[in-house]
Amino acid sequence: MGIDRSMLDEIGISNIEELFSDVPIGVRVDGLNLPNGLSEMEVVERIQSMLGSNLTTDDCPCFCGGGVYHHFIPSAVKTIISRSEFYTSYTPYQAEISQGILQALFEYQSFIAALTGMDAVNSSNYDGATALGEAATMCHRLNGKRKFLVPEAMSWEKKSVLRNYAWGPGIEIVEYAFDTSTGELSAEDLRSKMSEEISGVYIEVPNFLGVIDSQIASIREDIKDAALVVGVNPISLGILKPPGEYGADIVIGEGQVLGSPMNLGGPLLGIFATRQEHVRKMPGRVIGLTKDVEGERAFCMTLQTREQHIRRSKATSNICTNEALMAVAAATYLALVGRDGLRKIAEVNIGKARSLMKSVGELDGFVSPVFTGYHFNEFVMKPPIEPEGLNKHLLRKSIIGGLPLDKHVPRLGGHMLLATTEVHRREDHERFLRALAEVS
Amino acid sequence: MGIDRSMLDEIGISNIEELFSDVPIGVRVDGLNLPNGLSEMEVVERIQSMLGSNLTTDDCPCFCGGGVYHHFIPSAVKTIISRSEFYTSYTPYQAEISQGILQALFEYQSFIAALTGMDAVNSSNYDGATALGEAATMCHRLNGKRKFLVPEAMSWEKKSVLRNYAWGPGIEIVEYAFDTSTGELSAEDLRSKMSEEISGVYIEVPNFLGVIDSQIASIREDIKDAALVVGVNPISLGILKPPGEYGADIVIGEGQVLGSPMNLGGPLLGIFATRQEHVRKMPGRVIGLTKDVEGERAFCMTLQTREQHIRRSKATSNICTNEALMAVAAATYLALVGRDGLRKIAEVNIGKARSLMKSVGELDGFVSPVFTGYHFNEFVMKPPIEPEGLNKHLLRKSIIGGLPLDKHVPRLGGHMLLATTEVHRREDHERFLRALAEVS
Amino acid sequence: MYRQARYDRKMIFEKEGETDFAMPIQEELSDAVPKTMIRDRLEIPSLPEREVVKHYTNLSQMNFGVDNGFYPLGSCTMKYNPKYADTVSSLPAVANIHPYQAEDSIQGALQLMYELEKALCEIGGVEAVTLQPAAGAHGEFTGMLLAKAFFAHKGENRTEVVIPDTAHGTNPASAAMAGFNVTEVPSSATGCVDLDALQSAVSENTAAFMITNPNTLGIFEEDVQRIAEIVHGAGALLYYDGANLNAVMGWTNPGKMDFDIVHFNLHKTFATPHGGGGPGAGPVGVKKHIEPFLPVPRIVRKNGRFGLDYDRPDSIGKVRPFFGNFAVLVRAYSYILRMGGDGLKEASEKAVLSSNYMKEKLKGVFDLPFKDLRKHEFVISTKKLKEQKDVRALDVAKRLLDYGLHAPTIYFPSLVEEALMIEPTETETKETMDQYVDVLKKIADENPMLIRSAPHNTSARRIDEVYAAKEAILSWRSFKKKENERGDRPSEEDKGECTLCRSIVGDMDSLKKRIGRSVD
Amino acid sequence: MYRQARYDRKMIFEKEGETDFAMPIQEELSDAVPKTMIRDRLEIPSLPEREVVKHYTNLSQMNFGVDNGFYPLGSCTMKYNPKYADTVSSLPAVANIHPYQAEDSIQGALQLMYELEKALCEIGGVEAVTLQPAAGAHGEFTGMLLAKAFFAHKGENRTEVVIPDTAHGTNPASAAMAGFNVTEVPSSATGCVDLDALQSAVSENTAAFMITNPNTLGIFEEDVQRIAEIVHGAGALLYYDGANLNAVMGWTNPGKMDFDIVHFNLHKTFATPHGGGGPGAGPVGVKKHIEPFLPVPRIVRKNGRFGLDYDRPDSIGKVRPFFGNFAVLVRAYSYILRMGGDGLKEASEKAVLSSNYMKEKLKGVFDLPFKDLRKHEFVISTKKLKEQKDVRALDVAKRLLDYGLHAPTIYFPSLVEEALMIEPTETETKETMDQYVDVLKKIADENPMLIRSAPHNTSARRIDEVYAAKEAILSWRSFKKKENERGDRPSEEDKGECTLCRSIVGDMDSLKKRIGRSVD
Ligand SMILES: Cc1ncc(COP(=O)(O)O)c(C=O)c1O
Ligand SMILES: Cc1ncc(COP(=O)(O)O)c(C=O)c1O
Repeated sequence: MGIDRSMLDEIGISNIEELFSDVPIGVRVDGLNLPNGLSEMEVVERIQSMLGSNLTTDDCPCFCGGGVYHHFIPSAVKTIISRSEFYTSYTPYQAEISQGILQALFEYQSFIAALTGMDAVNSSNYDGATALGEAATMCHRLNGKRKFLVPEAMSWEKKSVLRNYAWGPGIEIVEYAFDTSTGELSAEDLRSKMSEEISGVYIEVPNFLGVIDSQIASIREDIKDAALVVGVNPISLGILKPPGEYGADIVIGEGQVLGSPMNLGGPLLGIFATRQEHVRKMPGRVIGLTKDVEGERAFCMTLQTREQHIRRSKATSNICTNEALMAVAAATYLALVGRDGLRKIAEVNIGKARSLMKSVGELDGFVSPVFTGYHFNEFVMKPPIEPEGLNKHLLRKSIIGGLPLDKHVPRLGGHMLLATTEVHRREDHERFLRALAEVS
Repeated sequence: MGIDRSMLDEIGISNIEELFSDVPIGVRVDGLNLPNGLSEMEVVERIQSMLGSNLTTDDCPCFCGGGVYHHFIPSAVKTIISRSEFYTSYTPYQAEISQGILQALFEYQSFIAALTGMDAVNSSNYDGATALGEAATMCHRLNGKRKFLVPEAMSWEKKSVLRNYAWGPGIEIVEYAFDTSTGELSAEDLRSKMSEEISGVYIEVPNFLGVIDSQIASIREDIKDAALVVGVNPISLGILKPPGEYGADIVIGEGQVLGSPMNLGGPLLGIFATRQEHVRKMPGRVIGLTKDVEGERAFCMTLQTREQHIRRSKATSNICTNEALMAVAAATYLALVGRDGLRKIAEVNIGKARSLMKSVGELDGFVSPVFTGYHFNEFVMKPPIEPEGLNKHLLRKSIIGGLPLDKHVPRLGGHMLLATTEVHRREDHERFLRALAEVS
Repeated sequence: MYRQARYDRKMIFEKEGETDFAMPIQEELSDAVPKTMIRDRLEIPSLPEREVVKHYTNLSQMNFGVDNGFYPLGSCTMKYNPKYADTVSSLPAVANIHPYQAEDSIQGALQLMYELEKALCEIGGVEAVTLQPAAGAHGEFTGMLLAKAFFAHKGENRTEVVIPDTAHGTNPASAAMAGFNVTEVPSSATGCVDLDALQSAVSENTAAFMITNPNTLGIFEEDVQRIAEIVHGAGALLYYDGANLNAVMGWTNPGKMDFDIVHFNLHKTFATPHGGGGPGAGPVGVKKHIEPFLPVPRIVRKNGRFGLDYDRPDSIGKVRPFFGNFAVLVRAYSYILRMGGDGLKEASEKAVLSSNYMKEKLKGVFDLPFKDLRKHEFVISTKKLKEQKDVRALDVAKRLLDYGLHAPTIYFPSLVEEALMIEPTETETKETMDQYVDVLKKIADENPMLIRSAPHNTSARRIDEVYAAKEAILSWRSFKKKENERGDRPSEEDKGECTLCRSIVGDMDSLKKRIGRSVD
Repeated sequence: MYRQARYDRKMIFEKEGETDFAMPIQEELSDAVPKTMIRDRLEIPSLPEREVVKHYTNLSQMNFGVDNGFYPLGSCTMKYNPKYADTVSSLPAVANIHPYQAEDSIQGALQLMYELEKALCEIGGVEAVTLQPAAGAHGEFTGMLLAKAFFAHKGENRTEVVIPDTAHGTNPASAAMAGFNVTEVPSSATGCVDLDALQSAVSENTAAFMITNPNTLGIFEEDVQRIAEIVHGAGALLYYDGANLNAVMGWTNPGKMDFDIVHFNLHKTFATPHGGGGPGAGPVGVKKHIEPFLPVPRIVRKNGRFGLDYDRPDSIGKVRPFFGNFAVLVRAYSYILRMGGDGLKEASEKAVLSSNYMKEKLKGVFDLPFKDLRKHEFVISTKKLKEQKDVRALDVAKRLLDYGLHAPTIYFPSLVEEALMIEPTETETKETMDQYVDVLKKIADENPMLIRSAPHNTSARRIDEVYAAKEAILSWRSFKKKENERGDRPSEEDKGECTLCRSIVGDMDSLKKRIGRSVD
């Protein structure tokens, strides 16, 4: 390492100092008060041993979901996103030399379009929550109104993010209740909140309580002219009707489940799709199909006039760096599992959840499932002890428990949201049930 | 999955049975008596849990060497050998579309040539032991003689492999002793074994006892016309005189240390180098520099007329598949650590061994080092208890002990060979010494 | 001569084969989902792994990344990112942990984030850092929300944010998203902030002034102290866009320059490759007075354990669901460990040396507007080429691709005509920079026809962006719809080719005429 | 149209830069090694990681692997290898274990090998398997040593091994290395073993008859039972080259065909990519009577624990130091688990279907010598093209590369003139095979000049193999020496180009004339 003297000499600079002569003395600092550098070997060793204390799903089955899920990832996904041509490239400003990532992202958009039944998909938002934030502001751009309806039962973090996105344009967030028996949305309450002022209505399928709402297919009638924003778990779309078929204007969702590890919740993948007619109002980068001068099919970033680097303060969003690599992972994942595989995974998730919720319900003192609706891969249960205490007990048994609901849905204090996916073997369920039984 | 009917139809075959009609009924079997297939998810889980019981150097420092060593591997080595263009290609029969692997292998050959001071290097043998076997038979090809001298102190496995290679051509293996004080070769004994009949003399630098022999630079005088075969640890060549400078005819070695993990001892990398004048007698695949029709520098496999697929039973070796990918790993490793890095690694190894052998010697009841010579990264010590018992004790402390020498050098029964490398931190040594002290 | 790979351009949707994906066997569910909600078809392919891997492997070869060569995209800091960062960020202890796990079960992760925050505090000269934002722009947005909360808390109603016209587009966009009115102030004749203009732009309505220093011309704002006086004098906050931190580490820092809020682009300075567009991470650092407003949770250390503090009444809440892009944070942490304080400083020094080295070599050939000394990047103008040969910056950029060299950022900042914004970074060798200089010089002398028709050696030739924008085809589904509307269906022979493109081949002739025929 | 990537062809030895490799700091050693043994210089480069990664990444793009496309190299079974095998074979529990670790500390590894041996026994119809050999040829060598030991033990002095002339070159070479005299027997007019010739070749001197079935023409030796009778009748052993096992799994096996010894090519049939030449694994399976001679150690199971048995008095000892290529064994094991018994059988069926499908489509266009039904591969002859247009099999092979399709094996087996030996394998789709057939047909009609001057689209053009063999330059060091001898030193401008090549540019003209000028 060290400075290359020959370069200094060639440009007639006598020392590095000279190159920083424009930094006023008054703002200078004397180096960085950080430890000396380590060799690569030491760095890897240090981090490995620091993180060694993390409990991982390699050792402990995890029954926690709430937005991020432990799914199986085919090895080939890693193979593809480890291709350095992809992961060391920038946002493809020079399309001619970047057809690879452009096509991969266009294919991602196409996969999501197929899943959601929408025409226009962007090449990613940061995550499902910020996608929701941007969806709310887009609704406002669409119809100029300023009230946005969201479910009462929703992750508080997502709500908080949404409020921050709504703050700027002054959008008011209003909640509608859920049906305490089915876990579906309360159609009555929703209808009562509808008015001329409503800009958009947000629904989740499956919802935060794990329930697949049976009234959704006809939701359009209830919300009239308001924009319909649907939040999806893309894996569930292997079996569920695409929101495009029941009138969605915008579909958002968390795409982590499509081939990305949990990574303590980041990077994630914000899915954002809309109808063709709204395309110029949508946030985020989009890849379009085009041709080169030889008439060959080609791809490039397009509709950039919506974007910050051209429209500046009038842009539809400030997004610049997004989660492109996770979008490539999602495309690869979907291509690998394919049409039938995705449906199969969805079914296995439903089956696993159904069996687990029933078994939990058979344990003394546990109420499970709490809701009567159809479930995807999560369900609410009520344990005989405080959820936090239950999780501590489970952790001692090397099991990562569920999500206590008090913070998210205060009405459901004392309840817990459990998730199960295809990665759980019968033994994992059994072990979990044995550990639960110890507190019943 | 399943059979594609349309293919059968197109070629007018009614069923798969028909395609196997040439397999006589008498030799047919009715399928395979193996369990049903699993999904990818289950396979990975199954193997992970089966191998979970292996103790690895991630948890236990390992003081065992004897031919395979735990060295640090820069992450970029994995990056390169994970490039599927490299690892999913065959031996480069079609040079024009395989310049990448050809050049990488030529560079491997060039790196080894630079390290060893030889001109001609093949693109790999299976491992150091089979390389020795092929070296012995090559000596016979060079001078027609049939006696091959090897050190008494040598891995028994390597000797056994050598004997198997020598069996065919009827080469007699004769041993020369080591100096019981220095651990160097006994020059006296070696000279006494020299004669007109000797085809080749094999020496190791550093030798099996970890000793860098100080008489090697003038060995040529002792062995006269016999071929000199030198076995090297390529990392030591970061600091040691290249065998080409002291008259080696053939240099072999185990290249695992150059960027390959231990992998329970395989794959390994057999280094094989020789003088230009012997090039047509050498075994194995070689990549040569050439040009294409446009006069551009290019590479191709060459001297194939030595090889089995052309010369058949008259070939210099039967080798076909070799360890090309490990050779690419070695080239990448050497390029990454570079000239100065390799020397530094060699020095660190020497320093670590020197400090450890001294500390072990300070423990009650331990003799260490047993030999007075210069050491590389291994040394012989004598513990107060049986080596096997010591290893059991160490394993209980989550330490992988050394190599008991009884099987290898019966004269050194009760002794143990210890190895240490740059991966050992001060704490690892301390932990090891504490565990040793418990038996002293 | 360089040549990029080219494979068939079929979409994955056009490939054929049979899936080999399997799940463990399970009983059938007769009533998996409500009848009204069942899907009847899903139009995605079902292919064997072999075809999928081949497809994306070959696509990747039609993409250029830093690992393939020089990528001096100004403002983007496309340096080489060491591979140990890949190793540590994909450890199971990083990948396989759930964000809702109990604190006790993720002590290592919390410690790493805690220490990373501390290191970023030192690097940025700030007193607290949140790692939550997902990218630079997201950091800016967070910073703007912090400013908003800060003034709301003080009971002041400041509705404006002032930004130089040379600023990155995300700055005004982020401020606007947070609900501020944006005022852009023009630069002075030196390419720097015009102090008078700034003075008259700020008022008791101003919430913040956002700049990056060195600015997007690569020029260090020597008047930064005056700027701070003016802005703070008006009671406004000073926001530092840290995308250009790579230029000044160890020499100065935003805190020392009196900034109140700063965001870091970990994917520019700290060992995160850009992933073809992301993920990145955009932590935000603040001075003490802004700390109460930072997003929850804060990572705290108590009795040797690490915990999460949600009890922050003034916090803006959350800007994203969990802790930020953790896997990216691990990369940054490993990089800081590897480099150490001195190493980071040296990185900045080398980045600045590289930039000045290249600038010196090029300034005789192209115009270098404004002053000489630059930091990590510089902007030259190819105006003369345009005047003399009708060759635009865009053409030069495309022609560079033919040499296996990525183009610089072009047409930014907009105050330089025909701008090429070059950021060589510290990881490139003199040999590489010399080659780039030579090629640029060579291009300046090349046949304009050759340049205007470039690129010739990339997997696609010059691309029709107008068409893309006009058609706005963003998915295969939408492509198929348009195809049906137009009624031209692919015949057997040209399956896999873009019939849509063919059908408008007429439009193309004019385009071809304009750029000249291909000159391979 | 396909085009392979092309980057500068500099050698790593010609690149410049400064290393960034570091080791933890350590005290200097004044006397590290004996004075007589110290090295004074080491001529390898010292480069930053960035340059090394760029160099090898770009080299990799100039290489074609299965993941890039169809690779129907006959006899080599270049099928697609699923990526889960990469995952499991690089687990720390595979990579980071030492071969001398105590049995107790590697129970998982021993269990895996034990179970793999059992599975291979079932697949091969044998009673014991050693996993030790490193490759197919090494397995053959091991097998020959076993035969030698077997007869030595019986006190018989059998010095000959009989091999069909169609056999893979490793067979005679391996037999010879083990000290046997090799007799090659010609094939009959049907392309199979000539029973009469075999009968007269075997004698009380014959140790073994080595064949592969299906043979290298892809034809199943229908007389295999007669062959066994003849060979066993003479008291010799029957050796099965299992490289072609991919054709018959679940339908027959070497044991059932009465073979005594068989080797498996795990890198052909069992999910190991070929690594650009290796590593592979060549386990050897044997019937009961050969078992005592197998290499040590044997993996044994006792009371639920796995152990190593070295106490085998008749063993030949070792053929390599440890347990074989363990990481490769893990791949094979994972593949067998994934496929299951039925899956393996189906793999063979598909491989055979693919081969017959392509053969049917091609046989009208090229000659298909011998009978119709083939197993996993088939051999066609381009003799007519040679006669009619002076286009050789080699030229066809090179021309295929231009389409991004790998060439088949050519000129093997030698009893077919102008042979193209095509093995599509079970992992290729009908679409891919159809494309290959179409391209081959198209080539047959192309301008012979175009074919003879192929390839045009690869990173290098037709390569001068004669020159390579004549000069035998096998290292940079040797290249530099020759360059010095010739006295032509590179001038500044052409640094990085092969002056040696230039200096013989004269020789090339004749070559160029012969193959015709490049026709891009
Ligand atoms: C100067 C400057 N500011 C802000 C940003 C925005 O950062 P990000 O792309 O991470 O959102 C960038 C990156 O392009 C930049 O160069
Ligand atoms: C028929 C046959 N036998 C033997 C071998 C030798 O196997 P290996 O290359 O693994 O040594 C091969 C591989 O090329 C082969 O095709």
